Amino acid sequence: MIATATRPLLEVKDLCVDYLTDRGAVRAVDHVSLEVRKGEFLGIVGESGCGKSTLLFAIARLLTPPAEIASGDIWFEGNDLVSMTESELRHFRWKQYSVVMQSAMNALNPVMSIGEQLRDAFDAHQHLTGRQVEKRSEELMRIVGIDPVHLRSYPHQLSGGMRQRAMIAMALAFTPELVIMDEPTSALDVVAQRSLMLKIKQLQREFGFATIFVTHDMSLVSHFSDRLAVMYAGQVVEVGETRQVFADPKHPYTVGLMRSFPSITGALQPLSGIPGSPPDLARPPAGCRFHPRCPHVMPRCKVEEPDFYAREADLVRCFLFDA
Amino acid sequence: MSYLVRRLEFFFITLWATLTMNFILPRIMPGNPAEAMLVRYHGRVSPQTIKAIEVAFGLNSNESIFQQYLEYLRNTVTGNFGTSVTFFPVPVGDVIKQGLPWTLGLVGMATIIAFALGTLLGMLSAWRRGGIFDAILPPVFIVISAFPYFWLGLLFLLAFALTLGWFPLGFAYDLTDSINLSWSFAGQVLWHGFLPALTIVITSVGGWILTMRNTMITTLAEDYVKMARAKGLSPVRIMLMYAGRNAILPNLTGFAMSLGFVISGAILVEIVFNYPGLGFTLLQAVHSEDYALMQTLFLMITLAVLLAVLAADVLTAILDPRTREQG
Amino acid sequence: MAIRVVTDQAPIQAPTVTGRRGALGSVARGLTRNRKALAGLGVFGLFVVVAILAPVIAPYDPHALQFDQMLQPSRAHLLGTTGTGQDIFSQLLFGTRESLLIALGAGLGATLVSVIIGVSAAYMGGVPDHFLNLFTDFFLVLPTLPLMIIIGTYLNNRGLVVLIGVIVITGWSYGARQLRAQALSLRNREFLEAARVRGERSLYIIVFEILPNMTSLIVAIFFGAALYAVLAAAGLQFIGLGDPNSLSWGTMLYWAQANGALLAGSPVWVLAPGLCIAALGGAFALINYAFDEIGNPALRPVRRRK
Amino acid sequence: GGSTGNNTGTQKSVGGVLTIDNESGALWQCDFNPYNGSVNGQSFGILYEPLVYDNLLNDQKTNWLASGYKWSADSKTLTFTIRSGVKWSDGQDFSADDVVFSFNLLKQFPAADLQSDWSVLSSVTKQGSDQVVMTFQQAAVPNFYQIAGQTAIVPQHIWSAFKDPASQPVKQPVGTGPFTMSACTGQNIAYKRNPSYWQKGLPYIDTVNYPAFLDNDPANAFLAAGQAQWGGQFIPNIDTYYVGKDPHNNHYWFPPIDNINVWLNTTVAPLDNKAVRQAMAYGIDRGAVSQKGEFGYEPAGNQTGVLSPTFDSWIDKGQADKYGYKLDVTKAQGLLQSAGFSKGTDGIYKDASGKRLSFSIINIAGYTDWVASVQVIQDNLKQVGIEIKPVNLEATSYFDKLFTGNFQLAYGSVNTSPGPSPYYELRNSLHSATTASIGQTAAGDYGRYKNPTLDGLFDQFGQTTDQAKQHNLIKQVEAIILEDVPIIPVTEGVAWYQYSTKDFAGWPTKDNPFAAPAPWNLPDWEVTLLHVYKKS
Amino acid sequence: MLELPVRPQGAELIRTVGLTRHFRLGGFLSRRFLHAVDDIDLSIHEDEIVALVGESGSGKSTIARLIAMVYKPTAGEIYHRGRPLATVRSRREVLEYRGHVPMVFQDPYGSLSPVYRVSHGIMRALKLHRADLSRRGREEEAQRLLEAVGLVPAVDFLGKYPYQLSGGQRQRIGFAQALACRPELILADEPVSMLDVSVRIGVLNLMASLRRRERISFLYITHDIASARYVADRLVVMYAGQVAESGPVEDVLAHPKHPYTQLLLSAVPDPRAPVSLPATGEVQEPPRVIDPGEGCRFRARCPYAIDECSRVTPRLRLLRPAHDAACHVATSDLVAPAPTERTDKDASLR
Ligand SMILES: Nc1ncnc2c1ncn2[C@@H]1O[C@H](COP(=O)(O)OP(=O)(O)OP(=O)(O)O)[C@@H](O)[C@H]1O
Ligand SMILES: Nc1ncnc2c1ncn2[C@@H]1O[C@H](COP(=O)(O)OP(=O)(O)OP(=O)(O)O)[C@@H](O)[C@H]1O
Ligand SMILES: [Mg+2]
Ligand SMILES: [Mg+2]
Repeated sequence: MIATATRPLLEVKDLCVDYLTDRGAVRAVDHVSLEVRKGEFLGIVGESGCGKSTLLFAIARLLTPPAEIASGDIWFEGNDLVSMTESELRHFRWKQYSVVMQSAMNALNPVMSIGEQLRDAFDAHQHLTGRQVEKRSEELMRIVGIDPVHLRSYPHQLSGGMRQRAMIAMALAFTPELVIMDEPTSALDVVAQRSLMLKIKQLQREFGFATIFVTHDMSLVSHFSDRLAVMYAGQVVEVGETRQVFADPKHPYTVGLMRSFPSITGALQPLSGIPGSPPDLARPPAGCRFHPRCPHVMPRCKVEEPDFYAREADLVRCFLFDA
Repeated sequence: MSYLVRRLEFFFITLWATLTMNFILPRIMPGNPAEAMLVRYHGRVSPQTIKAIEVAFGLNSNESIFQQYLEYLRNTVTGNFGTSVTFFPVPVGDVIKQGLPWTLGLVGMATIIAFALGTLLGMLSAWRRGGIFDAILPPVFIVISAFPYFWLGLLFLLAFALTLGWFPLGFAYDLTDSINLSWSFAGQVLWHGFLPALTIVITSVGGWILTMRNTMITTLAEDYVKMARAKGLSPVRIMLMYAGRNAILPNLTGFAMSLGFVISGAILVEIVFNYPGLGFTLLQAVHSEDYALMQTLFLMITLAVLLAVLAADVLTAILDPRTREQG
Repeated sequence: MAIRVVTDQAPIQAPTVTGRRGALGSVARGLTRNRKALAGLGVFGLFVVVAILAPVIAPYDPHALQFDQMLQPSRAHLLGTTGTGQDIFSQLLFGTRESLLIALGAGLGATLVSVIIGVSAAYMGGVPDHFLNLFTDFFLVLPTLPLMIIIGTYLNNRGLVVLIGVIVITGWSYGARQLRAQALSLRNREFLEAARVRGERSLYIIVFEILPNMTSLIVAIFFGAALYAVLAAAGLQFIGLGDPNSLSWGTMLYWAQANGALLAGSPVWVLAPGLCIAALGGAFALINYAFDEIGNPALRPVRRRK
Repeated sequence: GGSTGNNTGTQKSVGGVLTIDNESGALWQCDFNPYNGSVNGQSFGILYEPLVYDNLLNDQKTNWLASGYKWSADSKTLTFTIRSGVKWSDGQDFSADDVVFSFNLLKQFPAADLQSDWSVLSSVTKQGSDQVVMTFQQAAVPNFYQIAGQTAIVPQHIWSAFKDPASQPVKQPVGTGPFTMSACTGQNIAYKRNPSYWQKGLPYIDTVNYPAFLDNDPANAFLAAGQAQWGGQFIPNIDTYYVGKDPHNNHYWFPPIDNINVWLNTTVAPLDNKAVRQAMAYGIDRGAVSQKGEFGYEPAGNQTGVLSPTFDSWIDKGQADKYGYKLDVTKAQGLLQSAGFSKGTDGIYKDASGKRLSFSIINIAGYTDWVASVQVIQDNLKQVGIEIKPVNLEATSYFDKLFTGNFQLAYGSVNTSPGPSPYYELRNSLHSATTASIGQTAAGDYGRYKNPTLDGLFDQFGQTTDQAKQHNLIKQVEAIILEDVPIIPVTEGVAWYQYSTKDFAGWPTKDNPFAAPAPWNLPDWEVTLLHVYKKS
Repeated sequence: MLELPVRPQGAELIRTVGLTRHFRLGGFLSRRFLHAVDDIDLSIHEDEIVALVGESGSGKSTIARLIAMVYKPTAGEIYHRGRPLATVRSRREVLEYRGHVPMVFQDPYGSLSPVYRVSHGIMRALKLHRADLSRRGREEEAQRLLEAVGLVPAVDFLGKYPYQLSGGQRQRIGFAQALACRPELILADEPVSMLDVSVRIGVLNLMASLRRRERISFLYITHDIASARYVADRLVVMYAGQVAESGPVEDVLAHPKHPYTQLLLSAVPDPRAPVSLPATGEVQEPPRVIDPGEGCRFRARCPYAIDECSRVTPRLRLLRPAHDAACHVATSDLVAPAPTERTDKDASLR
């Protein structure tokens, strides 16, 4: 563990989330432990279906049936989010932490104007006059770089990038400590994506909130995140400084990932990717979940589940690093 | 506004098609109204008289069918629906005027109550997904909705009117009273309308519960509902403004369209409960081949449904900003 | 009349998980796994058995006028006798045949028409779609019972075929609309485009690529139409637009009503066929209800950890 | 004053609200035009009266608006003396002018002439101050019933302004009747006692309510629940349903008023064969049809064609017994065999060419009792070896087929008013003057039966006022019907009539048939309403 | 780097001339048209992989569909080995063409019918395009094809339903179907965009190997420039229904001439590139081209826009060997001495 002087803002311990289905429980998040420090940008990457969104929603306590937290703790500024009731959470939400979702088209209520949706958030937590709400809304819109006239617009009248910005404006309404983002840019094309990422980064520097940023785009986080967690089949397999992870990936899966995407610069080199395909979470392989695809598989990998092992500043879930 | 323009197109085309069908259908029916009149007169009219009546009706007109069609369209537009054979010599307009308020009142109120109730129950049922309420209510009402209207009406009549005597045996208000604006009269109307309305509500509420429940469940899974929860909004506000408002939108037009079905059912209810509405009049018009009355009734009913659809469309346009601009 | 709710919502998607036996197999599996569907199928199956075995289990000839009139239920006449001295129980058993025939016949007919119109509208797109859609909506808003009465009288024939025909004419539009919506959503699915690019003919694509993917919806529409047919036929027969000499539950109700059975102290005569209609209708409604869950997994009952 | 048979001396108080219970099948249109066939049931009698009341059940004639009448010797002129002292309900005096006006109005507007008075009349004129002379194209004694008994007299001072009396809506009726219309809504008409009615002291009842019932069932329920006192419709299982509810006070009486027949199209082979017709007449169990099809309420008919018991005095019992038409399978089969038919393997007889004795029978689908009756007939004839296939039609196409002769067998009655003696119905059913060739509309005699002897008998009847001679003529008619079987009367249509003696007395009964008792017997219902009084 | 190795070109398979496709917006009475593809000249040669990149909605798929004869062009013509497609009419000829130019789709989940075994599509393709094969022969051929795309044991795979396969496996089935037709050119419309990173590269490698082994050309549609670079020979950059730039991949990447290409390249995050976070200003959305007038469609977003850009639609100009761009502002390197090293991209602009 990376020891820090101050307590982390968010601490996730051994979190497990199950989907209860006809064919039994699917463990979509399996003993995940994470921490997020104040003002930090934590990237979480992993292939689709590896449980990233589930993890995020579990942290935000937004899971709905059939998903449910099976075990584990989530400590946020010293409060245990897991044991809180809905009504206790209500006062916590948005003021302390807010959420930005993948597709703003779906995350914004299509029948309410942006302004109304902002007002809803204010009304739920603060007693402000109409005038105050308006002023604050306009201010927020300017912060994220949208003309405040769009407060009166409905979501469908805005472009994808503007919607995402409006979402971010909403998320910053109370300048929370933590903003949780689930692939906020994946619906945008590269140019818009780039512009939005820059904005997020700039706002983060300005307001000092911490961010959990989920994506499956390795390249994207490489430039923006401070620390990186790599997920595979419901588990975090490697956590570390982004720079470090990219420069020297340790888990065989991470190594494979690094070899999976071509680049537009540098020499052209043949890439191999990772043979095989990600496991079905309803029937995960025994032992290490990566072992069927792992080039370094050992007999022990097939029966035993690896734990986290520290190597340099990183944590790796692989027996290769079991000292 | 192209959404409303398209709906208006639908409105007028349907109206025109109905008018035309109205014109064609009775004309290809066998028999003629004078013969039909015999039935009305319990056969106690001499054939000579029938001949005379035929002439009086202008039935043996020898205008071309196209001329007749134009004439018909013109008359309809100017509100001249002709004379009823069944209720000779009463103008069709008067026959309809007499029954319309009752049918509209009964069917309209019952349908709106059913829709409102069903929507509310469906909403709650989806909101409390998996609760006892949700486990019992929808299936029970779904099964009830498969009951024949008229049969349920008969049972109610037997149980609550005939055996227990809680409700009257029929009519829209006390027999000897005349229509007036007083509380006691309003009370009578409610008392008389209760059983027929109950029949309609009970058999139609299930459909709304299910539709609303299903759309609501789909809506509840939407990100914006999750987002609303994340924002820490109060559950009531989420249920009504975020999930409910979006879930109800697609049902509005469906609701209006289904009015046609309800009106259809009302015919049977009116017969069972001896309720003085249009439904029964229509059946009679058909039996006596009363072209004019039949056409106008069918037109009225379709128009009522179409207007309701149009109203629902306008409401949808008001409630859903997306429809206002695009297609 | 049943209220059938029409929504503009995108309909349920084609099943994402398909069993080994292909389209129909998956529908069958979905049905047998759903408790509501099982209950519905059970009742439906019971009626089918009764219809087939009617001559074997019925104690008397349902047409024979040989008994005393309006007998109360007894050992000899489980449900009593009619106003003309026929055995009600035997009539009920034999009546199952025609009632089922109407339900299934009209259900099939309406489904067929809605498939043809709905799918071709969606597949053709453009102007034909616009008009077919208008046509469908037109039939959807027309008040059906009046229309049925008018058509029924016009045809001036009270035979079974006419009754079924009338129900089909007034009952196809709802399914067509649903099918069109789903076919539209399928239209842009890439496997159809793949088939087109592969060089398949349109008819092949419609019949072998689109339809199998809508099996679940088509079956659902069939049961919906059957439910509608049961109620519509009962309504028509009740007001005397059926063939009074035929033997079905609706006609039984008509006779019971004509004889004032309910008030004349023979409520069983009204109750029994009414209950059968309600039970068959309820069975179809349940199956239909279950299809919502089969087609849309999101609607399935939520499980809770014990 | 007219005697209305108030034979009891007890003082009858004036007052009470009586409710009529009669399926009208429609809401009231509040039109009180007695010359409009679809609404005259709400005005003729109670509001507008005839010249003479002629009891449908027994031909008892009571002077009404006429205080007397007289036939000329050749039965071609009829002179009425008009009653004086009668006032219209608006206070104006009633006079012979009104009578002349009314009849000439009908001449001018044939659509209003519901009884076809002018098919026999040639003129109606006033004579002196209070006499009206009617001349006829030919001897027309039986037409007295229509002209004097069934034609309403309307006030000239109001009706002379009407453009088309047949279709003129009359919202504020003015008549001479015992009641005036006081309020009308779609669901109820309220009639109030006319205090200046010409029969002093009458009526007893203060208010009559006439609700509109769309269908039989609610009407029956209403009656059974005691909410109405005077019913006029078919009630299934009436003994439990109605009488059982209050055995002491609830009563019914169903006097027969017409025949319900199997019409045989005599132009269709082998129905032109007398033996086949006779075999069929022997093959029908009229008692069973009456029991099963009509709950026994409509009694079995008899092959003389004369209603029993209504017109029992006209029946030639001897002859009827000689033929003894009742279910007799052997006799029926014997008749067929001797006529050259033989029984096929399917149990149905065929002629020499192998053509089966199989007929379709048209019927009205909406008349459930008829449909049931035909089922019984079908059952009966099957035993004999004749196949009957019911074709249940919409009323209009049924009539179309019936009138134009486009049928083999038909079930039903003749579509003209019954009259106070067997003459009316039998003439309309069998006189060749009422028939037409196939494809043309026949006014009666739908079976296209032609028999000059029979026609002659009817014609003679029309010329005589001598009762004995009339009876004799009808007996000859009966003989022909018995032998030739041009129609097969199966059951007898009745006047449905239920009444409650809980609050009201003075009802017509079997023993005191002072009027045809159904509320829809026009104008007899007026007479009933004049007799009935509230019990104190 | 003018002397970049330009692959020796084979015969021309497909050539489009002024290819245009418009879509009517709204009802059938509407007079508004969406210009999905406008005036495209494009050629694909034997044994060549052409990558078509551009943002969403720029008309990439529409081009593929036009070539695949799914849409009819509004204007312009497509030539297949010199023969205009408009003259390919009879069912036999159309089938033959379809056999030569099959298509592989983006969505491995959507492009296989869920109700049929995966063999269905392959067998149908064989039946339609390989009339010579018997039933038995078709089965053997299907197995061979699955082996060719790396699905072994082939027999097992043929009997499976799509839901039993992973995304990468499904996409390989898609390629096997295309191969069943004996193609000259496969139109691959974003064949990997919905695959997981770790499987994606395997499919790209499959394309490369098919070209190598079976000498099949590809039109590879993507918006991932890096993957285009990985497999393609030539790169065509589209913007708003038109070709902005086209040329040998490495040359375009090294010397982007069109400002849009430059913007695109600068936005691609590359973990292997040095981290720099230049604050690019506000970026507008790409336009939906509804009834456009004359003028460059990129001008609103272009930092270098000049007057002419709003008046005249730029045409493709040859600016470097085999490398053209449609920009009024970009300068040609053909006459001027080429920059010695890959340097500041703005250098190529005035
Ligand atoms: N309702 C559900 N029932 C059963 N399993 C589910 C359900 N929802 C998700 N899952 C499973 O949970 C796992 C994790 O899903 P999740 O959405 O968290 O993945 P993700 O990493 O966010 O993927 P993506 O990158 O596609 O967003 C998936 O394998 C999925 O199959
Ligand atoms: N059949 C169609 N009808 C109407 N518009 C269409 C149709 N097909 C494509 N379009 C429109 O044409 C434009 C170009 O679409 P196209 O699919 O070719 O883009 P693309 O570059 O493939 O985008 P993506 O990367 O999202 O696949 C889009 O605006 C699209 O909405
Ligand atoms: Mg996710
Ligand atoms: Mg595309």
